[in-house]
Amino acid sequence: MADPNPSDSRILRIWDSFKSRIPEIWSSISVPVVAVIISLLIGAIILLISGSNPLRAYGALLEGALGDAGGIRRTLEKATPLIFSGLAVAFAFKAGLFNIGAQGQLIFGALVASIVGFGISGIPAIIHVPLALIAGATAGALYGAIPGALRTFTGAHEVITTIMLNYIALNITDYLANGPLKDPTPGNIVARTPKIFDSAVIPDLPFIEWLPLGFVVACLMASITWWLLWRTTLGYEIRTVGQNPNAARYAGMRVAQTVILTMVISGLLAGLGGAVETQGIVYRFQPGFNVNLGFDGITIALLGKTSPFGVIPAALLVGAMRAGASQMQFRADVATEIIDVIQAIILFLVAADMIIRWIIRQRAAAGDGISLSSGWGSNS
Amino acid sequence: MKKLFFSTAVMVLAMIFIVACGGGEESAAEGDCSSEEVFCVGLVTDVGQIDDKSFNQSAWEGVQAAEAELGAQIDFVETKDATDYLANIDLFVEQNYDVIVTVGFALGEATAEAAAANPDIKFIGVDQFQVEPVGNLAGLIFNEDKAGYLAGALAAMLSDSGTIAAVLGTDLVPPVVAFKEGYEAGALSINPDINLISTYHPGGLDVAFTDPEWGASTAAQAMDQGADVIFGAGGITGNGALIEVAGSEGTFCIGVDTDQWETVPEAQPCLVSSAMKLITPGVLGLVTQAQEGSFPSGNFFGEVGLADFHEFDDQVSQDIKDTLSDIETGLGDGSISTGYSP
Amino acid sequence: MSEFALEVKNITKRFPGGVIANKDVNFALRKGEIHALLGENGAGKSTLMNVIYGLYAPEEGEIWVDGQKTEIDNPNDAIRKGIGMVHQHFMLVPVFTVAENIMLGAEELQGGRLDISSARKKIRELSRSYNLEVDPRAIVEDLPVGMQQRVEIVKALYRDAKILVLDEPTAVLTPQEADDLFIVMRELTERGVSIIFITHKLREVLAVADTITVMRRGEVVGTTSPEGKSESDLAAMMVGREVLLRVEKEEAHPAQTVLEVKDLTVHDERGLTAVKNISFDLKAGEILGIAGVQGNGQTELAEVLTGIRAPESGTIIIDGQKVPAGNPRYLFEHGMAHVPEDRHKHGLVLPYDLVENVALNTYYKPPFRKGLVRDEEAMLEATTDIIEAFDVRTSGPFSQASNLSGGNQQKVIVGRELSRPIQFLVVNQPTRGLDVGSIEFIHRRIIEERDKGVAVLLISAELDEILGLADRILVMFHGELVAEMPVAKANKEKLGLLMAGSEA
Amino acid sequence: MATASPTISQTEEKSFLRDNWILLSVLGVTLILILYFYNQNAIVTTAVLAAALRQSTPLVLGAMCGILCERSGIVNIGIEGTMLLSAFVGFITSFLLQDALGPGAIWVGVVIGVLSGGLMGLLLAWMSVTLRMDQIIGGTVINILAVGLTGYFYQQGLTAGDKLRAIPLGPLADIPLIGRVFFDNPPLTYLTLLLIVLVHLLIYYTRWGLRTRAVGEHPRAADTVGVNVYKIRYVNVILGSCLAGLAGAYLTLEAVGSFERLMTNGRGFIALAVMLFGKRTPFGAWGAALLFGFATALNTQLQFADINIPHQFVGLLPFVLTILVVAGLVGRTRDPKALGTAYSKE
Repeated sequence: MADPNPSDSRILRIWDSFKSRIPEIWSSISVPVVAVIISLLIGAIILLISGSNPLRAYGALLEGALGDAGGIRRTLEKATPLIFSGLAVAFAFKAGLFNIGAQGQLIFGALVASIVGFGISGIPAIIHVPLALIAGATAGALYGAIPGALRTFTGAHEVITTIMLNYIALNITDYLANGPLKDPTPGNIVARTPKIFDSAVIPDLPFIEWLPLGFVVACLMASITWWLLWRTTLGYEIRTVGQNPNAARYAGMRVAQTVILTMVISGLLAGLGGAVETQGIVYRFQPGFNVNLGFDGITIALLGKTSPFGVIPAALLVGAMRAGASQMQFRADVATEIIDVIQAIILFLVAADMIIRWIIRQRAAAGDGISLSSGWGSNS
Repeated sequence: MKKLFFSTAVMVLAMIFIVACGGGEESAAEGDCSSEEVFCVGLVTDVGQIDDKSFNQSAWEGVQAAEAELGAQIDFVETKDATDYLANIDLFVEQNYDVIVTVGFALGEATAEAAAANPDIKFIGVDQFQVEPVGNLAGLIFNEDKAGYLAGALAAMLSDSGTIAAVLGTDLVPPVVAFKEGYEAGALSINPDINLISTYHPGGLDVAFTDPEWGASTAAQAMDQGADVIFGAGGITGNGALIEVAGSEGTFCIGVDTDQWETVPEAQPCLVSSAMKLITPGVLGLVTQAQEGSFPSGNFFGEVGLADFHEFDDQVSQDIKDTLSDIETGLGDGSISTGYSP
Repeated sequence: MSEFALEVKNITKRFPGGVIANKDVNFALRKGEIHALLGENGAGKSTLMNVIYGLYAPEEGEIWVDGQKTEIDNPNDAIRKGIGMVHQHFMLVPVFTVAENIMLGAEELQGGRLDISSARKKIRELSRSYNLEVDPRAIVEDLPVGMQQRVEIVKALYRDAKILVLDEPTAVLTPQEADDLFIVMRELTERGVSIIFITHKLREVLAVADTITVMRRGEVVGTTSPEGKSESDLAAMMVGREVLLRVEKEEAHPAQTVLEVKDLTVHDERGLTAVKNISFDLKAGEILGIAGVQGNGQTELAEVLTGIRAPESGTIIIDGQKVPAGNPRYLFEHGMAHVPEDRHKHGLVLPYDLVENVALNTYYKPPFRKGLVRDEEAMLEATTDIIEAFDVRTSGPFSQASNLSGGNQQKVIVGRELSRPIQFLVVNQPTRGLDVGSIEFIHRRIIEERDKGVAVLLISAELDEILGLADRILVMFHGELVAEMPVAKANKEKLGLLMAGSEA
Repeated sequence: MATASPTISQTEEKSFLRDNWILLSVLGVTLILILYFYNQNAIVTTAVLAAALRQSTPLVLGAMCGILCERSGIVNIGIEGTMLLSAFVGFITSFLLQDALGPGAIWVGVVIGVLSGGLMGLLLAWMSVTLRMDQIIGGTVINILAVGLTGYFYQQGLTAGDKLRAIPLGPLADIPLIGRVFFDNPPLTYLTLLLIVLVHLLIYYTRWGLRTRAVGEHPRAADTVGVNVYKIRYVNVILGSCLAGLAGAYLTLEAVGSFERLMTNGRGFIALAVMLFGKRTPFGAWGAALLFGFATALNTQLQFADINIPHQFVGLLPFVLTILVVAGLVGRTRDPKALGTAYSKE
């Protein structure tokens, strides 16, 4: 195979590499798309059974999500935190970790970003905005490090620890928002922190009002995550630990550190999502906001086939459904929970992709499946 | 399988079209809210449903009353996500609704912002205290502590055991705190030695009002300690407490917000009264004023008080009734203070 | 009554993906005989037995038991027909007691409750009458492998097996233990049990079998009696060509000491001592073979020497420097190469393509790394080189490791480890489960490395491999080194006794 | 392993003592503490313990669902969703039938609720055994689906006639402390106590239990002796999910008397922790569930007593405890070997 002309062989090899990935790329696109279509059909049946008009419902949903610049902006705003939490979950998946704790990491990120946002004043936006973002990301990263360290040093399975850490985060942030950090504005009776200063608010892009800057940041993070996973040696370590920790140990990779680092980065992404939400949408920390964003990350990550770039369309889809939900309820009198039903069916079909492959007669690309569960790990 | 899939898909599509064609007319009856003749009232819920047996539902009933009495054209939007408050208000703004009701303190900021941006539309913010009044925005607020005070006094007078309890939602929500403080002050005003046991739900906002099992179990825990009057104030969590008490003879329960004799019929065996904040008439009143052009701005205090005793009327002695009406007068003229300040 | 206990007629079994594991196989087991089924790894022996046992459904063919055509769709059918099987990997639940394992699937009940005491009684009776002592209350994972094998045999007898299939039963035994097993087998046949004995070891076939059927590439190539047959006759039948039973190599020229092990003690996963206080050294240009029955601490020793596991105590010295514990990268940096025992567990990341597998332990430095990122160009180049130099049969460097055959997977690992400058090489069971062609290739490469001056530590449970490759032999028993000798002074019998713990 | 003589297993009682001495000493100390506090304040102690038992009921049922599933090798994180859906279905059934059947409607509701739990179990088993989907994802699907379906089909203002009320067991209920705590409960609570014993017997003393444990540890070994791995897993997951269904029915038909959206509030997840805490044994799970119930009851009692710790901090207790447990600080659990992996014959 030694080729006399290196440039020729390079083209050949790139083509070779691409060619071998065509089925993979095709399957990663076709399965979710068909899953979405089938789910919408099943959703339509449910709507019909309960006496609603699916066309009207879906029409209103679509109009609310994409009908005008405001709708598009709302869709993108909803997609933004979902991209972050989806990335957080997907990233951890790559190291074989199931980070259900994105929720806790996200709300800590949101809280800490708001503390920096209202606690520091008199600095220009160019410093204040990134400072608060970094603070939020750091908080998420530190909170993500806990289950990572527990997994590494005690073998405690991250699914259980992160579920528990979510409750803990909720209790602590509730306490803080209603106690020491409560907004002291006269007349305020609500459990919430003060509003962040304008200098900490993520500014709008000039001219393109439908495009929130947070969304751009989210897409940027997706690219960085992809690059980290597939181009760097660190990413190679993370993936190897995920695919075969024994081989990683054999190869001299530090599995323990890699697990912790993965959870730190995962938590960082979630925390950054919380910070972007605080600085772009909510402008303060308030219990009751950010409620399900972390949990939705699981759906997003699975829907996006745990690929950083897959997460973006998945988040857009769910974001659009969320953005149009109220519109749908308002115009078509359909309970918004139908969206949860559709989302569950999509998730089921994507996870059980062999059903769809059977329908569209496509063979699985080997190693395509996602595998997480193998005990709770408190032994070994 | 493939065939089956496609034939199902075709069938579903066909059904959709049939329904779509048949049902296409239903929306035509709606009038144009921007016209002078059509008086439109919209309502935006807090996160949760319109049928939550709690404040969303009470406020909606007020709007429905406006439909019946004033001929208003009404509609509502359920909020699914707390970041959508403004967007949901805008759904009504775009259609030039005349009055927009927003429910819950959490919508306060969004409502104020929308009111500032749309001076032609009247806004009613339920449970929203106004610090800086805006002309077209009325905060419908309640002195829950006063209702709680009455309930506490009633409880203390009814109790034989000298122990009364309160099962509450979360202290993250100010009205709940007001009810509790009032309840305790009221009870102590009757019997300074009374044993008061009250507890908040330990969870966060997302669970505190929707955990009836905790409510029931906690009520039982209180009854086991001799509590014979239990105040359930915390949405569905509190309802769980009421229903639990209903199964225990010789124990009274007191409901909250509305007259729960109607909304929680399972609790009728124990429900002596409810500490009401009358959202429904409050909303109706403000909507009526808006239509008549006498819309107040700033804070508008809704009525609070105890609900009817219903079937317990003969169990509540005249002495008790007299004392309660004295207290009510005292609370009204300021001679009695609940001691609660937010 | 038929003279045959079991007949298999025209069995064909295909696997998804088109591999034909059995093609038109015919096979007949006479009552009361020991019938050896001989063949290389991958010849289709185990598939055939799984068909007979009802674990696989064949596409074509018939099974006759005691002269009657029968359908065997699942193990229950097989058990009902009196077929018992002792699998190569024991089918025992490690945390269960012996009695629980034996009664599983054939439970005695008393009023709906498990009647464990009557099961224990029956087991004691069986072990007494067949001379197969087992303790029904012992927990299986605490038992040595030989004992576990007995449990498996008792398990079959408990179900009144008349036909016993033993799949590679001697793989985990010393030659002496194997001889004991043969005595048990004889005793069983005298009591009317017919035995199918699956193996690839020629010596054992000649020692114990009444009839021999040889399989190659899924087909039966012949049935013969052992009389007048030599090992090389059988080897030729098995492989299809003349096979060199002995590896050709020059005299070794050991030079300076590369690796020194002092007082090494290692614990296994369960915290039990697996390697006890051993010391040895390894010189450049020699192959040091470590012989021993599987499970006597070799795995743990190899893992410690290659940094996967940290020792409990003791030191390892390379180039006169003490090696930090549990640090494979330090060792790689100091010229260690490692062909691990389990290529799926340690050697490869199966879902990765070959390119990513080739970079597995040197990904972190040039040429595979350029700053923060990986140099994929260089990785691809290295991979194509290995594919060529090590004759890896694959559709290309981007094919997934899991799609390669065992032999080609092992070649990728050996290629990866040998394509960088090294000074010592740890190979653990390098040819387990491979076909003869791959075995020969890998053996040749190991000797080439020795001749280049690399110090080689060869761990193998196959005595033929040890005797064929090693220049010096250490014997491990119960975690201790019990003997050391040059290869010239070693022979199978002697090593076998040492491996069994008896002083030679 | 190096020594020649194999370990001989102890008799059951002896090994129980050896493996569980921490548990047993904790039990002893707990008993002494209970008696001490009972001596100090009998009423409060009784009330707190009774509350602990009440709160433990859905948890131990959910945990036993986990035990049955995991003993056969299937991870079930869909317990939460199963509970929620069954709570809904049970309640709706009893609501729809209350005119036709009167008080009997509640019992029909319980049965249908349990069966609907079984149906969710069937779905999980189909996903994880037949489709060999990742089991954690399968459970997540169930959780999301349950939230969506119950939320969508929920209707306002539905009220069941009543809920299942306490039935004091004659003179037993008059025994101080124990009487109120154990013998003055509604029927499903008694049933749960009975089920704890039954599941214990099922796992350790029946053919089914032996096969279940074998399938969870080494499915192929079980297969080779003619045990149908798929059947064992299907039945265990369905049976277990029936228990989760009972937990759901308990919530709506015994504990509360009505259904509300999201009313399970994470109890299914706590049940998983309870299961791990109890080392996948029914009695262990019961002990753990009582501990969690006790933590909640204690939180309430501290507020009753006006002790001024922010209740959020006391509320942290069970969660922190769970983390400590899975982190192995309170004794390690050993997972069944085949847990979480799909079995395929070829």
